[in-house]
Amino acid sequence: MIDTSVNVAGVVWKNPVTTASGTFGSGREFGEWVDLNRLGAVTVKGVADQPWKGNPAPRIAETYGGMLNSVGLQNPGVDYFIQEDIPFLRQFDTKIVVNLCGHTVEEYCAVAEKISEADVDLLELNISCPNVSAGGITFGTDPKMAEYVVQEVKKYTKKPLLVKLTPNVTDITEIARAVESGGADGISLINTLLGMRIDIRRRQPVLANKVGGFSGPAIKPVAVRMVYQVAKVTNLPIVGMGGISTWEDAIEFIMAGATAVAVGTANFTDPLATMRIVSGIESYMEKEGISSLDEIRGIIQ
Amino acid sequence: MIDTSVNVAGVVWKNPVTTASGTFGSGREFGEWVDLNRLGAVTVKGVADQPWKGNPAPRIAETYGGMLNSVGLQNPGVDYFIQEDIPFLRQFDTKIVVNLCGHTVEEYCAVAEKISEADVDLLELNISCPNVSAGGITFGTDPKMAEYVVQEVKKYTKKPLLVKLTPNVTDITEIARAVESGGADGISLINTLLGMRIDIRRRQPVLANKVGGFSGPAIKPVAVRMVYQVAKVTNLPIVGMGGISTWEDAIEFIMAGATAVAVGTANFTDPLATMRIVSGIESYMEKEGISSLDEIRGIIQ
Amino acid sequence: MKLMVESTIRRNQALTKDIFQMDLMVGELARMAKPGQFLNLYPGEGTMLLPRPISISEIDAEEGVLRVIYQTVGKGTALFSKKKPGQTVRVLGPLGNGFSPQTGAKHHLIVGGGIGVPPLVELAKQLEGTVEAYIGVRSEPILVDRLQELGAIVHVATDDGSRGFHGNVVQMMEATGAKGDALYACGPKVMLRFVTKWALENNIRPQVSMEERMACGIGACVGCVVKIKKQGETDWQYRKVCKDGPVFYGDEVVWE
Amino acid sequence: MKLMVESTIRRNQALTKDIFQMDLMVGELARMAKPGQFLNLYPGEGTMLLPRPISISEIDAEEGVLRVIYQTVGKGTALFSKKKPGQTVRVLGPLGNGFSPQTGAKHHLIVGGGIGVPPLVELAKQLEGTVEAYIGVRSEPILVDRLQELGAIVHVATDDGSRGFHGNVVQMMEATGAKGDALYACGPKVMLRFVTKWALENNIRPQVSMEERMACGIGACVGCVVKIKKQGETDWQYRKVCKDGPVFYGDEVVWE
Ligand SMILES: Cc1cc2nc3c(=O)[nH]c(=O)nc-3n(C[C@H](O)[C@H](O)[C@H](O)COP(=O)(O)OP(=O)(O)OC[C@H]3O[C@@H](n4cnc5c(N)ncnc54)[C@H](O)[C@@H]3O)c2cc1C
Ligand SMILES: Cc1cc2nc3c(=O)[nH]c(=O)nc-3n(C[C@H](O)[C@H](O)[C@H](O)COP(=O)(O)OP(=O)(O)OC[C@H]3O[C@@H](n4cnc5c(N)ncnc54)[C@H](O)[C@@H]3O)c2cc1C
Ligand SMILES: Cc1cc2nc3c(=O)[nH]c(=O)nc-3n(C[C@H](O)[C@H](O)[C@H](O)COP(=O)(O)O)c2cc1C
Ligand SMILES: Cc1cc2nc3c(=O)[nH]c(=O)nc-3n(C[C@H](O)[C@H](O)[C@H](O)COP(=O)(O)O)c2cc1C
Ligand code: FES
Ligand code: FES
Repeated sequence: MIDTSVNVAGVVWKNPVTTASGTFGSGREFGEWVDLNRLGAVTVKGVADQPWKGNPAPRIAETYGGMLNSVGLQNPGVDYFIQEDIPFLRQFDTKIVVNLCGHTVEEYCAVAEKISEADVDLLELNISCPNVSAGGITFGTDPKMAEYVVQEVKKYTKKPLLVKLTPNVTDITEIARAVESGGADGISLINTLLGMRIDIRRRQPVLANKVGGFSGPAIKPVAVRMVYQVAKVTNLPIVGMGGISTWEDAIEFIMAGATAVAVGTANFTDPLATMRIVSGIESYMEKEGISSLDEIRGIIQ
Repeated sequence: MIDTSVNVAGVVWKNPVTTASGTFGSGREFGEWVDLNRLGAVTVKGVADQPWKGNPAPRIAETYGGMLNSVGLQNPGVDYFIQEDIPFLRQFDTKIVVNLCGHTVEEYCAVAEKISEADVDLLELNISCPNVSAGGITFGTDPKMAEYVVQEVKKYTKKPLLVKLTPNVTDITEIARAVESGGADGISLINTLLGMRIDIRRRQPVLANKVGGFSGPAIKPVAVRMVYQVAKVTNLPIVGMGGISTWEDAIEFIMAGATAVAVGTANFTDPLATMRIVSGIESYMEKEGISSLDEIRGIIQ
Repeated sequence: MKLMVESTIRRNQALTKDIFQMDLMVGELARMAKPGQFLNLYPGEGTMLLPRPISISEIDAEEGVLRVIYQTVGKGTALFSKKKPGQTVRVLGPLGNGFSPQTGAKHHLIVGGGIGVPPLVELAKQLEGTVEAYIGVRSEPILVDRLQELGAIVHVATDDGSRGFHGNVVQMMEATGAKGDALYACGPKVMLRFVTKWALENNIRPQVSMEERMACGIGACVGCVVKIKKQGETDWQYRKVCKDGPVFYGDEVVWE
Repeated sequence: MKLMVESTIRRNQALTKDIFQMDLMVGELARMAKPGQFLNLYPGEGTMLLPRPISISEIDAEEGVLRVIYQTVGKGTALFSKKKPGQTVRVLGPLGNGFSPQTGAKHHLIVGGGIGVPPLVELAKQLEGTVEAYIGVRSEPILVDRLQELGAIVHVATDDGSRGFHGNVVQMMEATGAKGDALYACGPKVMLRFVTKWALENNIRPQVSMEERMACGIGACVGCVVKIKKQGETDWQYRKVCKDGPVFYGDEVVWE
């Protein structure tokens, strides 16, 4: 008998697979083929206190084994989300993780407070948003700022709080420790790397925003390394992501120390990727006689 | 008439294409098929003051569109290099760039001093080496240390000094400015990202050293972005690299602001990659009526 | 409803040196398709992660076949062009909203630029009333015969003057005094902008099919946006080409 | 001298369910090859960047053909196994040093484990004097007939006892009292280690063919190292399998 369930910051998921924020909408679009009941959790696109317009198009570029996006966290705001998306998602037997963004500490707190009243299971604080009060650099690149924003947000919510880290830092373990001491209940990583692509015919960047978030299988080695490093320095559960497109990738993250995994860009390459990964993990566990993922989690010394 | 030549820190290369350190040996092995006379420069594997043993094997792992290495800068030392490799390379009409490594500031200075007596054209200071006096973190991740090591090395050499930056930092422009103010004559970037791959069957990292340097086409978007960012904040010539495997890639780096480009991992995928890229750049310039690469360098605003 | 199908290729042939016509056996999916909708074609090759959005050119609901016409501009379309009949390609569709035949209109104008012509073919087939097609290409028009077969009057403009009107499609419409009571257009953004201007001046509310770089193609990633204002409003918002479009009313698009 | 060749496949057939034999038309390159050398086979597919090192199993210098025998263990070998005769694969070689037939030796022992047997076939062909082959496999031996055809006496050991000696190859050599005055081995590292021990105890200086993960295959990247000490020395250095090897003297290898 295998038990695929995992405990993420006190919330039990039926299996370790969720979706990476921003790649799965609120599940509605994929719900036409993906059985949402088969997912451990659905992590929805980032929402902010107020609607965000996002960046100009083109927002998408393909790279070698990866992609860039500069969506710029366009979202219709938390009120819309609560009204439209939660009732839809609650029809399914899956946990709901809400990704939160803000330009200032106040905005983060505001959205956290509002969403805490709603029927959701976990919050995921995206600290890679541009911090307007600090001239656009992200909260997630400075340990002090990262700790501070987590501390403040915790005052406004009783929901378990995952903090999602950006990989564009010199020392990811420093940031991880900072958010742990700020009171995070778990860590999601990695968000996108910062990348750029130039269209040499047009002599212009492919993205209107010039640079964008780099994701997909290409970045997996960076993600696995960071999950491994962070797992060694914190006791918090980790939701690992970055290039996961097969069940083998998912197991790789779990062996590196992740409690759960999120599938992002792979949803574009194969809209059924999450289903393949869930089934793949199940049959792997059966074949290898692994009754619980605890047996292999963080097995890499 | 096209003129492919470029001026890298006062040294004129016949074309902008060199090899990335560590991927081309000292040119001897590739010289069996590659016409070394066709290269703007040959950048040789890193040498240190004394021989380095390097890391245990396995040292190589393949990833999705990329690879990891943990060679650990194994090298036979600068004396051997001066005796064996320089006379070989000098037979060819190409510039010689020598990549230097060290565990301490003293080691860097020692190797720089020795090599400066030799008949080479440019030095490339690899500041991604583990700094033993700072507990193994690299010189290249701390702006103050980066500036200091460049300042010191400059005292021991009159050769033009390129400084090769690691991409594993929060803000590459900060490091670039630091080495510029330390006296660098040019900047090479990027060195490898830090990555990891796990063999889930063996439940072990693929590399004996666990983590390794991540290179190849997969990382190109990060490299282009960093070259672009650095070109905007310094006036130093940049040797751009990271995933270049076609002439289009090379032009992309030049449009981002690079003066020259280095081909690394692509030498493994196709030992004739450098030749394809040199010819490709030539025919591109002819077709587009570009007489000098100055016309397109840094054309991206 | 959208379907994901491992579709077998029935035909894949060159129309010009870089434009190919491919017939895809997609079963039921064909019955769900409308003119102006598109498909995600998945390259299914490791370094290419994203599906390629390609418009439906013709629908054979009975046979369960969709025809697409595509230009080889990069790696993905090059890959498709090398596929042989009998091989398969993964397809998701039908995607987007498609054109809405304007109720009450008698004389329809369809305006296509370059590789924007294909989606207008099925539309021409389904429109009731007369159809007049204005086609602008650089030099070599495609699908003229096919549109004529379907009963459309076809006008061709070429940039190089090698055939038909010498100039762009809007100049041709002005020069020939085009008239109609509905207009549907697909082509480069700059063309759509001038077609919209022309249409509004001629009291027609144009339907224009927009293009933008996409990741998901189904409305989940918010990648493929255009600026849209609601009629009469001044503020705009980014709407998704893949889900809210690709067809928008020209007067709602913020052209810039 | 090494050559880079776009080689046409003459044959590619399964020997067992996961072991394939492929004959590569490589022209001149074949004339330069020695037993124990290897080739870089380039997958030539976007997500796989590195060449796959595969040993030369047999050499037909006249026809310009090299035979390789490989096991499908991952993406690259799986790709090769699907290639059809007439298709091509890019090949670089011959690489590495190869075995050196021991001068003066009369009775040669060749010892192979699993997929380490293939490179010994050409060696068996070229050795002068008698050849005795000791082969260890998990369960299903390959190339026994071929080695016998070439005049070798062949002993088989299987881990599961399903055929020949029940146990590993060194146990078999001990049990059967193997004797010879030269020894050449290829197989898993642990086997090579025990074969070395056996050989040295029997006053033979063994030649062992090592394996390590490679990037360039030509000595440029310093990726593929093993610890080697010179005879009589205690300090070791990392030497390259692809250039200084793959064949080393067993007593020089630091086994760990
Ligand atoms: C709704 C819609 C319908 C379309 N219908 C057709 C059609 O019927 N016939 C046709 O020939 N083309 C059509 N296109 C354009 C077509 O999608 C691109 O030409 C194609 O994706 C290029 O892929 P590639 O791999 O050959 O090019 P590459 O340049 O290698 O593609 C790289 C990436 O950029 C994207 N991309 C490149 N060009 C475009 C473009 N013009 N629009 C959107 N994405 C692009 C690709 O999808 C891919 O993600 C349509 C586009 C959209 C958005
Ligand atoms: C000198 C030498 C000679 C060899 N001769 C043979 C032979 O004759 N027949 C045979 O079946 N195999 C041989 N091998 C092993 C063969 O190289 C690997 O099985 C093969 O590279 C696996 O590739 P893959 O893409 O199928 O596996 P993957 O696991 O997908 O390969 C991923 C990466 O790891 C490398 N790799 C994986 N396994 C090995 C291995 N065991 N040794 C070295 N690199 C590995 C691959 O080259 C590639 O870079 C030899 C290896 C060496 C070093
Ligand atoms: C189109 C797109 C939109 C994204 N939007 C968000 C977001 O709103 N909030 C967030 O925290 N991460 C966002 N991400 C990052 C992903 O959640 C994920 O961390 C990253 O893409 C790495 O995973 P992957 O390689 O599997 O895609 C987005 C990624 C993509 C590709
Ligand atoms: C096997 C290997 C060895 C390398 N050794 C060195 C080195 O000695 N010194 C150095 O500065 N960079 C070294 N590098 C980094 C490369 O020079 C280059 O910066 C990096 O690989 C990115 O370029 P690429 O993607 O084209 O390979 C090495 C890279 C590889 C793959
Ligand atoms: S392509 Fe994803 S929302 Fe349109
Ligand atoms: S594989 Fe590069 S040195 Fe051996």
